[in-house]
Amino acid sequence: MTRPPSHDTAIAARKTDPSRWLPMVFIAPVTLYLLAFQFYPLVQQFFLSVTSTSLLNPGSSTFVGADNYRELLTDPEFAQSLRVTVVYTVVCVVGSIFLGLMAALLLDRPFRGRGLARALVTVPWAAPPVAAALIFTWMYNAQYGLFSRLSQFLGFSAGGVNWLDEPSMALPAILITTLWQIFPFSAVVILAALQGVPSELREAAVIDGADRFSVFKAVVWPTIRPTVTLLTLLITVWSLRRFDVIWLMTQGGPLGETNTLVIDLYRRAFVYLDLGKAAAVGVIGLVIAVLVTVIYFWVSQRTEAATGKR
Amino acid sequence: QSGKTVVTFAASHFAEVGRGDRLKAWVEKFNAANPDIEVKPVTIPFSSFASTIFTQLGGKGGPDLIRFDLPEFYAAAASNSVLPWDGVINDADYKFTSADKYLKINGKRYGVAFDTANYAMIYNAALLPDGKPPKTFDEFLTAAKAATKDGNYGFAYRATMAERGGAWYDVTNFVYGFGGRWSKPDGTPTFNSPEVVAGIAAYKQVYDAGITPKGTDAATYRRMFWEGKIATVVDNGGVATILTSQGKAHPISAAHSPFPHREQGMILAPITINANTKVKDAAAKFLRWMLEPKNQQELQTLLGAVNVATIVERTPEELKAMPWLKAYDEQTPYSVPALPQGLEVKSPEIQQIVVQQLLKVLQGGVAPQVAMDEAQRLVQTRVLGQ
Amino acid sequence: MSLKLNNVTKSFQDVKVIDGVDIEVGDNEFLVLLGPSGCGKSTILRMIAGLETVSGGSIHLGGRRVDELPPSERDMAFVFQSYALYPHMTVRRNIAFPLIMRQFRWWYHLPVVGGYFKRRIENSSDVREKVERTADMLALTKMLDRYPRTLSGGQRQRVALGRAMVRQPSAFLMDEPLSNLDAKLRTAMRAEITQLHRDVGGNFVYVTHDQIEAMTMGTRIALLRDGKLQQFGTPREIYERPANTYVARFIGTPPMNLIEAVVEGWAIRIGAALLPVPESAELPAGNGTRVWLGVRPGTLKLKAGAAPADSASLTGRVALIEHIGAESLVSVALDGVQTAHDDEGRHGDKVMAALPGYTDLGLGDVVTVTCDLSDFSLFAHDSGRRVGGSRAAKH
Amino acid sequence: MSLKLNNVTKSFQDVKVIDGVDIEVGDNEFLVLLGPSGCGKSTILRMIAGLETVSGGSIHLGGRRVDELPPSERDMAFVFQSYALYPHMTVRRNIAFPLIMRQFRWWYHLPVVGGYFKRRIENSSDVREKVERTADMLALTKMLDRYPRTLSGGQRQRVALGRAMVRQPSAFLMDEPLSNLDAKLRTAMRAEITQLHRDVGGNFVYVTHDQIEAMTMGTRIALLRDGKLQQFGTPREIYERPANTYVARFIGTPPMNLIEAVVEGWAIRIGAALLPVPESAELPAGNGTRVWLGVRPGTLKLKAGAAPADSASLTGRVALIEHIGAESLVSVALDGVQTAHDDEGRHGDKVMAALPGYTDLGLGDVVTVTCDLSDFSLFAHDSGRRVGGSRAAKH
Amino acid sequence: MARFHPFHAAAVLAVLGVAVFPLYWMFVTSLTPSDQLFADRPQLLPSLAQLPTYIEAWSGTSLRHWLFNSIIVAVGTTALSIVLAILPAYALSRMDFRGKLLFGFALFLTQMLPEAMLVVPLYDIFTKLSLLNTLLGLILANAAFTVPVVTWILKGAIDAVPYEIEEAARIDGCSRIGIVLAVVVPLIAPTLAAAAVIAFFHGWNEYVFAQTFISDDQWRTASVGLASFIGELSTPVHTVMAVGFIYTVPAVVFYLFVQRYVVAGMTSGGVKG
Ligand SMILES: Nc1ncnc2c1ncn2[C@@H]1O[C@H](COP(=O)(O)OP(=O)(O)OP(=O)(O)O)[C@@H](O)[C@H]1O
Ligand SMILES: Nc1ncnc2c1ncn2[C@@H]1O[C@H](COP(=O)(O)OP(=O)(O)OP(=O)(O)O)[C@@H](O)[C@H]1O
Ligand SMILES: [Mg+2]
Ligand SMILES: [Mg+2]
Repeated sequence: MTRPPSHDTAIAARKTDPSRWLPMVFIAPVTLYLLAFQFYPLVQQFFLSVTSTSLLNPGSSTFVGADNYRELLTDPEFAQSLRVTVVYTVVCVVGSIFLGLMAALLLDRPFRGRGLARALVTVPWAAPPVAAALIFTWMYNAQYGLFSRLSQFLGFSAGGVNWLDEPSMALPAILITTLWQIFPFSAVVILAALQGVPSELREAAVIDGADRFSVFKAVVWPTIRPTVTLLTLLITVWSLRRFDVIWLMTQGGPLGETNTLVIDLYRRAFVYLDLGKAAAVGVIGLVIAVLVTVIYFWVSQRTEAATGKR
Repeated sequence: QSGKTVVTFAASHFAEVGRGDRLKAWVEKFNAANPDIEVKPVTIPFSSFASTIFTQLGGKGGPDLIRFDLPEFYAAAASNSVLPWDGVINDADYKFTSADKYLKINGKRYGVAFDTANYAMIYNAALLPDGKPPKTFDEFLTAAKAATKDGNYGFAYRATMAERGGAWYDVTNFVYGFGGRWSKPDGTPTFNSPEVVAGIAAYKQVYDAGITPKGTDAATYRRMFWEGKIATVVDNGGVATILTSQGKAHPISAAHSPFPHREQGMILAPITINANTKVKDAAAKFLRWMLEPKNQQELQTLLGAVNVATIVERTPEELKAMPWLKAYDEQTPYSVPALPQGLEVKSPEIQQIVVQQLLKVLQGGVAPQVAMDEAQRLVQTRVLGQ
Repeated sequence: MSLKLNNVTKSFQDVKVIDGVDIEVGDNEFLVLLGPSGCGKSTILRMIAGLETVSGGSIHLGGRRVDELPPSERDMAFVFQSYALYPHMTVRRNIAFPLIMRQFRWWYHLPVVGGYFKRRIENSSDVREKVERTADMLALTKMLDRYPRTLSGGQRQRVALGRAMVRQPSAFLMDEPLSNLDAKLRTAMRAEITQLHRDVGGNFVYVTHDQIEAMTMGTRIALLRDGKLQQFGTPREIYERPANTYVARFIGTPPMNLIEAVVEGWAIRIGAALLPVPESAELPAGNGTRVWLGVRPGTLKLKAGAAPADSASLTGRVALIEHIGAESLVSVALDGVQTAHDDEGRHGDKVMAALPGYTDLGLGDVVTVTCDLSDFSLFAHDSGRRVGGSRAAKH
Repeated sequence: MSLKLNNVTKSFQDVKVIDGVDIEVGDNEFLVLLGPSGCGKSTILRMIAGLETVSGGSIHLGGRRVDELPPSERDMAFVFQSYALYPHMTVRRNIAFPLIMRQFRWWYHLPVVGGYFKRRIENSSDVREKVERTADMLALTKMLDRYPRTLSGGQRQRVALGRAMVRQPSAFLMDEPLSNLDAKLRTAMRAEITQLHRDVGGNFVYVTHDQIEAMTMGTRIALLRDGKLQQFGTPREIYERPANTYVARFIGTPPMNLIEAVVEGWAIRIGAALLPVPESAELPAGNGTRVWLGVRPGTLKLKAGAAPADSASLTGRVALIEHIGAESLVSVALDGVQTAHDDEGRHGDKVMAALPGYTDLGLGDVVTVTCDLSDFSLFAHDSGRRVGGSRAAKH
Repeated sequence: MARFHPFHAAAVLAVLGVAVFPLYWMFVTSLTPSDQLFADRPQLLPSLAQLPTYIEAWSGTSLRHWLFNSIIVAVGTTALSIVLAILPAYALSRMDFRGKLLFGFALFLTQMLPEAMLVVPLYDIFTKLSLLNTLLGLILANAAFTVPVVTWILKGAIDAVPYEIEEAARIDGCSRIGIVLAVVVPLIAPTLAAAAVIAFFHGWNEYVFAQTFISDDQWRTASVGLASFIGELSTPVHTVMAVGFIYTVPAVVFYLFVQRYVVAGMTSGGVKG
């Protein structure tokens, strides 16, 4: 068990103490690197979002103020894409964390061939999105796809359903593909976190008469909770910006049922060549992501405070 | 090596399995003949060709020579991302095909056709009653219905957002075939004109007739055709070339599309010079080499059932190997670019709107007239800002 | 319930750390496991609890074989040597945890409902009272709402103890539960544990390094060495009739002196001295047998000046003096006499005497050493087995 | 190098856990910190090491103020109460780590190269030899290539000790380094640490709960309670002249008896008995002063039968008998006399006597208790401060 | 206590089935004769007669070359992200400094930018730094995305390392960097392995940058190579599926390689309490 140094820790700032500048040294390389490769584009995105700019000519743009935003916010398709994005994100987060957690717990227990099993579970994540989109599109095919054949075989539907073509089925189909692709990510990260659960605590809980699920809640969950919270945030943010699978499988169709913010953004930027409007979509997405992140920080600070850490 | 001027040349063909290699070999001939210049093919997958090139153009880079599709060509030309061909060639020296007129904007040439392709109906005679191609739309429907059995389908086309670009060409063929045009030559949109609505309605009729493998993408249904499971498709010469090589549907046949009017869309892919190029002269040299009759001849042969910039007669061997070429070549006078005339620069947004409305007709049960009225309205307000 | 270990063996990889241990204690016994560091005490405890499988042999509790049962079905409380506190729970929750678990129903796992019920159990007067009584007993009342990481070592150990003591299981297993406590608190805790044993009964198995704990709390002691049982008996037996030199020197501080000697009739010869043996004692058969004479430091008396020749006393020189509280420990180098200093067989010439109060002897002083043979043991010179000595006094 | 704590204070959040502690020891002293669990011993050690800032006051080592220096510049070795071993390193690496660090160059951090050089230092004859000598001393030789998680509690503790002992720092700080060892090993380790102190010198600061360790190893003892220094002096001073009733009862097992008494001239009255005081003793001024008479259990003698009236002895009844090894502890309930049982002021009527060997007394027997006032202390009845007693014998 | 539990075994098989099946299906599809693809009932087993598809995919294309480039990019991304992330992760977990919250927050901000928005300005930067058409450029662009994730994941793991062990190292004369490298890093090995997998897979699968910044065939990566099979007019399904299948294998092998660090009990036995 760790005893953190008290808040006025031995590394508190003093003139002679490297703790004043050492953290800066630690974060400096990353900061510089990211300033160049991420923040500069980020700032530029803000700038672009108040201009009218063509992709083919980003150098010359005209300032249009909030026009881009105004147009977006009155656009019913944009509203739809917001709705789709929220549904998509929520299902991705809940589903992939649940599946990842289950898989991680299963693979954490020792059994023969565990190493191989752990590697096999990463397969979906390792598969290139292009390949995943191809194979799933094929599996969703109304005539020859496995899903249709299975549901025909089971007698659910006589004729085949083209999942990607059916407005009510397209989003679930995309979600299944996405979940398949990303649950190994949660699984791998949670599996790593599970290794930090002290075996003696498990033993203590078992001795105290806890059943399996209670052991999980009393010992395992508290240890991995910070990781799961972090995962929630990461998957949320990533789901907000996931592009390839959706683009390759539906391009946002049918009838905009899978038209997420990023698909919308991409279309505006690369099909309509309207970089300014695309940037505005990006900024709105960013605002959503920032809100989620702020909630995350708030929650994690609060739990840290509640358990007396720092 | 070091003294060579490198000219990069991007075309989505280069990524294709069969034609790509032949095309590269053709380019090599130029390199062999010009020791001081090296034309380097740049492979960019078709699916991201436009976005990649545009990003590079916007970043003041990109390949020196670019084979665009028509919509991208207009966008690039409109933003001066490609150079006008002043002094590159002398128009009078060449016998251009009729499609060449679409490549001049305000009288200035921005490219020449690298390849053009017409649309016609490819059919598998074995699946059609008495092996004859239908001539009228009604005949077509009857024949296709009759062919739809035992896991075979009478017809196939695209009807998903995921293939927005392809669906646009398919629906354009229907609209043109029913006498419609997307716009008047002056750029006035006519999306809800009776002829266009009739084309859309026909599209829907086919959809509802249950004669197509719904939702199956083009790559798959073309393969199905090849496997002898599809009776007819309306597709361009390039596709026909690919389908002809072997497969169960071999030999294929072609006839003009079974629509009331002969007009169909066309593929028109110009080659252009990047405005950011630093080797314009070397690029021009390659272009002139390309337009030499011998090289045009070779290019047309290696690309298959397409035409190139200049008029090149088919050789007897070609016609013998591919008798259906005739149907395609006969289509040339009736080929119209698939873009709304006068609105070419806006075509991506227009395509999006139209295909979206089309899908509403097909899947959402919206009446063709209502949907196209909406399309007209959206184009006018959102795209043209009227 | 009786506890029986039947030829229990445990190997980690190829190393046998427990080697055929047989222990059997009746109901309500307080078994103490003693032995040097690394001898396998914790391993035995963990096997009894079911935290470690047995590699061989069997364990029975109340006549039922338990070694194949999972820990949760054995109903035991365990104080871990390394505490194993739940870091994210307050001291209160840590202590209450086993009680909550006992009243647990599966549907408490339901998200919101479960939290409510758990808090209700925790706040039920019964649990509250138990937790607070335990905390009070362990002087933890002021720390009930703190987290383990803000506690001192001894406080953590007490929480670990509290978590076990709050329950009423069929067996208590405690692994050095008092090692980090000060003498006063330890005395108090000792009394509390003894009291607990008296009140709730059940089997206690207790690992300790503290001889006072072993002697005062245990009704049975099992002394181990390198995974092998050396002696199993009451504290008194072990102290007074150690089974071998190892046990003899392990129990008692300072350890028993082992002096090389020869049995001569009804007397024992050490170098030049001949010590008469009380009638009540047992001696090995055979005149002239070489033995180790074991005498506790407390039975040796020192007098300034050399012993007269041919007396029953030995002469030596003071080699070291330590004052500890009420006693002085004096190490004396004997003239011409061999002693055994350790079980590895390294020999020396020193014996240790424990004298009450402060001694006036100085380093290097010549002294006479007198042995009181009312309490002694004899061990075979070769095997170290006990072969004779004073009979246990009857009490 | 001298070590000086000057009015050192430490608060965690708002709680003061160390309250103005002043300690000053000269060069080569062996300072033992004693006190009940949670009194702040570890905290003081951690402040000396620089692992915890001081909230007030200052710490000086060899005249230099060190409390602002980071730990790495203080050159101290630390044995953690919780061991704090490197779980990913073998025992050998764990012990060698400080030595490797001393020869460390920054570029050893480079992945492969660094590993090579680290192994080279580890395998250099100098380091190898040091590590193996240390391991041998701690009986860890056989475990050198194992990882901490496969060690028993005591073995881990020895590794923690080895990591400190392998170095030659300017100060050794040890937090209960022997708590998990058996008596025999502990005795041996005690000797090793004392030897180390003698050999390398430097300051030792040692936390222990074991009075024998404190008494035999320390040259100075600081006794703390609730973060306040109770007494600072040599072991002898603390044992013989405890500064207050708390110290008196904290040191010595069983603890000193405190009997309510009144000073009457040059004698002390306890109930009906009047005990004459040796001339050499000190008594508080004022006749009739109420005091606590402190006498150690070992100085009490018991005799069967009641004491004659008006004698210098007390009468009582045997309440409890415990046999521990060479001694018997007998608790006697005195007739009409108050005793102090704990520092919270709860009173009782029992005194504890430690008798050598097995006693023949039985529970409930009436006995006469005689005090030997050659060694006693008097404490003020209200404050508990020492106000008199026997003078320390001169040695 | 590794007893065989039928329920557990069934659950593991189910999870593996879900995970692996689509890829298996890809494999089957790549080995199904073209006419069988549209047969009435699907073929559930690959027909080995079609194995030449793989030989063709392997030797008839530049696949080998692409894979090699992808490995360089993925390994480079992994190495760079981990090297850059460890110190800030440690600082976030263990040090107090001004702007810590902001720094941590800013790291997240970088995760929210769609690549589509990044690629335009980055192209500009890359042109200026002459990073176009270099694998180094790709590594830099990819790592910029993975470094923040890796930082946060490592931070979480470092939070769980007992303070005492670090304190012991400080006492033993270890510098701050030394503590990080010699003590903390080995203790968070499981998470480090997970982080390596995250970075590797990202570098392995990244498409947009690889497409836009590389125009020279010599430096093309496998993700672009795979996409390039999807043609305007036709797609060679068997080849694409075969290449996709082959493409997945090295990433899984990489996981097999690092997963020996995903072992329990890294920190056990260190401290008591
Ligand atoms: N981080 C912390 N926050 C709050 N209180 C603390 C913290 N660390 C220690 N304490 C408290 O400070 C007091 C002194 O702790 P310390 O560890 O110094 O005790 P100790 O004398 O070493 O006790 P022990 O003998 O039990 O190890 C204890 O009461 C403890 O609860
Ligand atoms: N997981 C393991 N792998 C290998 N050896 C082990 C393992 N656990 C314990 N041992 C060894 O088994 C022996 C017995 O260990 P155990 O913990 O039972 O000792 P112990 O008697 O409790 O000692 P201590 O008094 O020091 O706690 C020790 O020598 C130890 O090194
Ligand atoms: Mg143990
Ligand atoms: Mg402590």
